[in-house]
Amino acid sequence: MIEELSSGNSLIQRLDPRVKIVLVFLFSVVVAVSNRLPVLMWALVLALLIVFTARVPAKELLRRLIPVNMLIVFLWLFLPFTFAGKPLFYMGSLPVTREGVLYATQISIKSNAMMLMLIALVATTPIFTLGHAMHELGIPKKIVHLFFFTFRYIHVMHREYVRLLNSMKIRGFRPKNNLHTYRSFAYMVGMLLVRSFDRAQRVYNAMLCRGYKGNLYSLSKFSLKGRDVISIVLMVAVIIILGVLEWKKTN
Amino acid sequence: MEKNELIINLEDITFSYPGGAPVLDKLNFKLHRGNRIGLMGPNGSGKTTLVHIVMGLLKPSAGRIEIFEKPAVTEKDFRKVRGKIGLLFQDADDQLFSPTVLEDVAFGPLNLGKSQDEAMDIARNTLKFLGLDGFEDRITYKLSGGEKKLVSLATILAMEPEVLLLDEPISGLDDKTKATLKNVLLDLDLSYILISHEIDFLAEITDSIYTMENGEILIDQEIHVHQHVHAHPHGVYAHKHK
Amino acid sequence: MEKNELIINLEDITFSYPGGAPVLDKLNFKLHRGNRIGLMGPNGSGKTTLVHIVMGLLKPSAGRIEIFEKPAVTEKDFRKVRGKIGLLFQDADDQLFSPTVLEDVAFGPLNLGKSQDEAMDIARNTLKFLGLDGFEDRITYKLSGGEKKLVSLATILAMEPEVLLLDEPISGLDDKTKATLKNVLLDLDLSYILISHEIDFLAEITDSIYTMENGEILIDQEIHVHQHVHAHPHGVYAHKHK
Amino acid sequence: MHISEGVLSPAVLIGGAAIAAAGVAAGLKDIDQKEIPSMGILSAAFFVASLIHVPVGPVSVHLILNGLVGLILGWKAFPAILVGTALHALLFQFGGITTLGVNTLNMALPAVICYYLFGWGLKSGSGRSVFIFAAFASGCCAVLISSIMVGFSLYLTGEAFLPAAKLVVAAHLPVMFIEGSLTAACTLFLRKVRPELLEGVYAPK
Ligand SMILES: Nc1ncnc2c1ncn2[C@@H]1O[C@H](COP(=O)(O)OP(=O)(O)OP(=O)(O)O)[C@@H](O)[C@H]1O
Ligand SMILES: Nc1ncnc2c1ncn2[C@@H]1O[C@H](COP(=O)(O)OP(=O)(O)OP(=O)(O)O)[C@@H](O)[C@H]1O
Ligand SMILES: [Mg+2]
Ligand SMILES: [Mg+2]
Repeated sequence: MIEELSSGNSLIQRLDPRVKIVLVFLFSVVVAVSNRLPVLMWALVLALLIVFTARVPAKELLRRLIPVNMLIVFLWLFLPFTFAGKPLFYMGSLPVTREGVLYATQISIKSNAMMLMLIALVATTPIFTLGHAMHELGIPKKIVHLFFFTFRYIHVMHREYVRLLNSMKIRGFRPKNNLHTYRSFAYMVGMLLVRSFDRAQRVYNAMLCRGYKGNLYSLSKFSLKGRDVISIVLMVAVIIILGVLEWKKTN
Repeated sequence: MEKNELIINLEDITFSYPGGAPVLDKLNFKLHRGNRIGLMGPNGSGKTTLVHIVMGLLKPSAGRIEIFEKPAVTEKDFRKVRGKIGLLFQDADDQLFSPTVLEDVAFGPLNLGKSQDEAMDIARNTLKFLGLDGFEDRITYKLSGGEKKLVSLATILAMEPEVLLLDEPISGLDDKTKATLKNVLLDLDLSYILISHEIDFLAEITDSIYTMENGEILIDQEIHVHQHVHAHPHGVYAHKHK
Repeated sequence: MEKNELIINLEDITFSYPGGAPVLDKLNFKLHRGNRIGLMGPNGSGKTTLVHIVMGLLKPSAGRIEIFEKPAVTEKDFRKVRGKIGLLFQDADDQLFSPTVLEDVAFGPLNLGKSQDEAMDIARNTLKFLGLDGFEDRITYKLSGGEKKLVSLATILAMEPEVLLLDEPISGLDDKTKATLKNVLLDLDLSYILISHEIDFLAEITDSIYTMENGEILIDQEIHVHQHVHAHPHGVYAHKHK
Repeated sequence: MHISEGVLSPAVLIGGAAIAAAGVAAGLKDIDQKEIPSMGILSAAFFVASLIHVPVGPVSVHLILNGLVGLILGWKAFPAILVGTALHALLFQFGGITTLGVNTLNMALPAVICYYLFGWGLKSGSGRSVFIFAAFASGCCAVLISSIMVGFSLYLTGEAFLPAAKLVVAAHLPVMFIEGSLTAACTLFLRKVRPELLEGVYAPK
């Protein structure tokens, strides 16, 4: 269930993860503040291109786009009616405004462009590598370490959760709308917490035994290569063009 | 009920975890009423996987499962199965999640539709049967390893199963708890499958020992009894010799 | 270094967990260089607690600890101790926390101040020594139970300890992995304390077996080797008889 | 309750990120380097707990549990929830990079508020009914405040979002009661089994 997307061997896979993080961040910020449809369309095209280069399996891609688009469908139910503007046509007595439809369209394109970019990032970089790269980029050590331990133990905790759930199942448990169900789930969460609390102590002890003094070391070294520089220049140029297009027309 | 009723019948079961090689590969297995089968096999050979498939906790990618001579396919089929077959998990920590022993043992009967009072009664009686009187209000989480195993067994017996699947019930247990467990199993007169790495233990309380290898079960194991050199500390643990 | 150097010396150690009865009660224990001691005892008798006290992970409420003939009291003393004594935890899941096997094994040497490259070399060699070549990039939490135990041992051996404390290293392991572990221990020629419930195993690779009971260690255990009736499946597991 | 990328206005995104950053900084100050492994494991447990689906009427919802997080962690809820939110984005693409700040703030601030409002009721001295009330209220209010903050983030982006924002809050009303009962039962469990967890081992001294 909690599986990383990463693997494969695409061109983007081999880029320096720091470069990827910075570029995805810049891209997301520019798209988030943009409002013009042509700019957004180009951003979407760019994102599609990159996801394509990253060779994300189509099935995975669609599966991961579903949650974003659920919220967007929800917004489409409102925005065309509630956004003030010129009525395009009427649904019953409710006017559907031009501006509302435009606004909802903008949001749909923005969301999907940014999500595609994020998917391209996680599909080409293992999460642990992202952590090390974030540290290199100046994110405080405490946060990065917290991130590492959380991610590492999500799997252990998830297994413990599945086992507890199985233990409930084999004893005939079926979730229903009743107090017994809620209490059983509450006990399970409690047990999960208590066990994680103990495990935390034991793991810390195991680390002490191996000389832990508050440092985690990365075995992967990052270095900027030619292709990294080229992709930075290219992407930054494209992002600047997007930004300029947006800025020129709004002024 | 005839003695030779076929309780568990697995035919050509194939299973693999996501992204892994097949753990079970066209496996066949039969358990008749009254059978007491020991199951051995190297770490990672799929013993735990096998019993989880019987309980419907994992779904095989191919093959047929028949339990009590009825095919078991959907979650609904397995829900019935779970009322009749009890599984003792490899790790007792996984089995107990309620704050107190009594609540945990009563959980199964409650799910089977018993009233609060009936469930409590059943739980108390089961604990007594296992020699765990006085454990009712103990905190499950603070029990020792051996006590956890016995309470886990109680949670299962409280559902009055007809068959037990016991996944390494004795690993990490001291000799005294092992002996208790052995006596309980001999008293119960149920059919069971017992997974263990300790062949001496299996030989004592099962009729036949099967071995798992390469995703299959090898049935034609003969058990040989023979002389063997052994070490024992003197005095502390009583020990019989022939 | 003299053969009979006193490595671990515990005197009148008393310990209890918050709100509990004493687990260790004026316990005395000595380990000399070259000793290979087996430690048995019922579940909950305090074996794990004892080795954690030696490593300074738990603080006794009374008593003296001397390690390598120097008193160990403060956290600083124990930090030195941990460079020389390796502890294999009862639960391998607690011991492995890095994403990949190589990173986990290299963690100890890195903490001891080795450079990146040295640490990698040590890690690779240790894995090779344990017959775990090719495991470098495996994900630690996806290993099987037996593999986790062996990798845990690798993480400790990579720190080149002089003494090993092994807390139930073989529980739940199959016969092949047990044999591997046994051979590794016999090859290593280190002093160690080995906790286990399996006396046959202890008898094979330790010189003396101690028993824990009532918070104390009983040392005057004689080990008796004698003829015994035994069962074995034929064929699958090769087996020597005398 | 994650808001997707591309919905909120830049002002809301920046404001949210700035306040969240301040909260995370305050939380980190309380965390000793030594505690990080334990914190991580606890965060992981909360992350996994939030994947549990419970039935509410005809549908099932996943748990949020930020009230419980607050009770146990106090200000440290901020870094814990930040990491959880980041992992939600990276693993499942719920939320994203630019919304990281707002989403963290919307979950973590109510956790801290509930810690200050109701944390006292969970200390060892308090009676059983006070204890249950405080835990229930904490679970309930955390979800309520979170849903209001999510609604408010939408509303600040544009008035056109008002009906959607109202619906978000309304949809969480039944969830509030489930969360309240679960938090109460769960803290009762902890009080019986491992009272230290509620007595500020993790929360600030
Ligand atoms: N949840 C899981 N996800 C992926 N692989 C798994 C999972 N559980 C088990 N495996 C793998 O499936 C194989 C069979 O595991 P299983 O637990 O059934 O073995 P086992 O025979 O019970 O071993 P043991 O004697 O160690 O208990 C192993 O290789 C194991 O690594
Ligand atoms: N963290 C803890 N808090 C409170 N009590 C504990 C804790 N750990 C262990 N105990 C208790 O201390 C006693 C000794 O436990 P310990 O783990 O040392 O026993 P053990 O001899 O290693 O047992 P086993 O053979 O089951 O591993 C037990 O009664 C146990 O319940
Ligand atoms: Mg198993
Ligand atoms: Mg122990």
